[in-house]
Amino acid sequence: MPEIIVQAETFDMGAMLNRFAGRQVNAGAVVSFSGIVRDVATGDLNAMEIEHYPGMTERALAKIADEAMDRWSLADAFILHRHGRMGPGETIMMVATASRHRADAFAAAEFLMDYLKSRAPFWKKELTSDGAAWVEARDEDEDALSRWQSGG
Amino acid sequence: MPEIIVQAETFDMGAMLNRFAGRQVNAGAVVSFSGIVRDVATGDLNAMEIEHYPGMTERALAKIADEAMDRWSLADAFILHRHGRMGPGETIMMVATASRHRADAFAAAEFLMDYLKSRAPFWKKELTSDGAAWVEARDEDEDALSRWQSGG
Amino acid sequence: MIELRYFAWLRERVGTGHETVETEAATVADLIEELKARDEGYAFAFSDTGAIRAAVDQELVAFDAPLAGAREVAFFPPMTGG
Amino acid sequence: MIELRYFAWLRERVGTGHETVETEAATVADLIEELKARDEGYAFAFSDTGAIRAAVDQELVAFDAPLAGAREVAFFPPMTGG
Repeated sequence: MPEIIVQAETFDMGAMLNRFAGRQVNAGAVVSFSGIVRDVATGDLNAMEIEHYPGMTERALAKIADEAMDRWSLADAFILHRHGRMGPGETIMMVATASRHRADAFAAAEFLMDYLKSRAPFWKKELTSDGAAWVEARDEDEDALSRWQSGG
Repeated sequence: MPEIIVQAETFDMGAMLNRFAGRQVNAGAVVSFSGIVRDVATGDLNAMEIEHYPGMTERALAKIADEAMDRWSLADAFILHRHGRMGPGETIMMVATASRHRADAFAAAEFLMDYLKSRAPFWKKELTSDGAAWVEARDEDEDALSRWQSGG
Repeated sequence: MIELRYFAWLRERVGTGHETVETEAATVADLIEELKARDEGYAFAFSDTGAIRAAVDQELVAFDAPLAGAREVAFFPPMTGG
Repeated sequence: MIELRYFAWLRERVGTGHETVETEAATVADLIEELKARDEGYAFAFSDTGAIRAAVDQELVAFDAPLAGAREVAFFPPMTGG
């Protein structure tokens, strides 16, 4: 049963990785992805604000995680995503997967990220000294989904 | 400059992940892989012993990490591998990669694992109630390398 | 009675995050046309439907999705999480 | 004088982890033949060369690699780290 957490609070990615790995009994391979607020090209990011759709967010993430559990031989999966305001260097989100086989753990983690990027209802806004701007969806994020659609 | 650690001592994968992510200034994507001693099919693994080739081990790991830095747009890479005796549930090794782009961080981490499995001088021995047995290399681990050889 | 929800720049352009409407619209596309006909603010907000996604009862849908039985319809730009 | 090193089951079969040899062998393959000719223990250890890998001065090499100038040659089974 995948664990899904949606929260405004900061979290400790290392503590979360230990917590996730620590509950695996027989899965030797654990993969994690962490997303960190990085500065924008102009170098003056003050903060990032993430809006989400309470209710749908949790449903969408659970659906994505269930789909990963069905597609690969996974022992467990974990998704944590923050919303609200966060500063440069703060951790935005994290996914983790556990499997007996490293290829499954890697593929499932990448699948979770690709789907989460374009199918979970989060919207990022960057606050710089020039003002606030919504982050635009990138074509390559939509393209990333296509490879999972012709057999994982 | 990738960091390579070869040690007999246990380590805390979460603390290592935080340490690695914490030193990234401008890479928003961090991927980690951790390998944990899992029980064998017969369910009676007492311990695992890992022999290595001091000197060559560090050279081989540094070479693999440098290759990953060349192939992908990576900000940083990290490999830690233990040797000696360890019990079920203990962490054997870990790799981590950081990039501005998640696809690069994922691909490089998987590349590090595939190369490390078959090209770094470590040998595993499983100690069960039936005695000790060297783990045999798996054809699929050798096969995993081939995909990196026709363009990353 | 359908609850409408708006997110991100669509929310900012519409000027509210949610409202309740009476509608006879059969599909999401029909509902969008109804909203655009309301005033210039809505017409502007929904002017580029290629940049808008819709969810019915918290499931992503295509614009030809029927509204029969729907309680909540949401409109928003392409998602940018992760 | 070349330092030989053996690892894992090859070390166990040979009975030692390292030894120093005088050799005129031109290649790794020649050196293996020399070792196999020594006694039944070595012949057994090196009987399945498909299951053996070699490194010269800590770099993996093919069996036709020359030994000119080599200080250290290592033999071992396929690696199983990670």
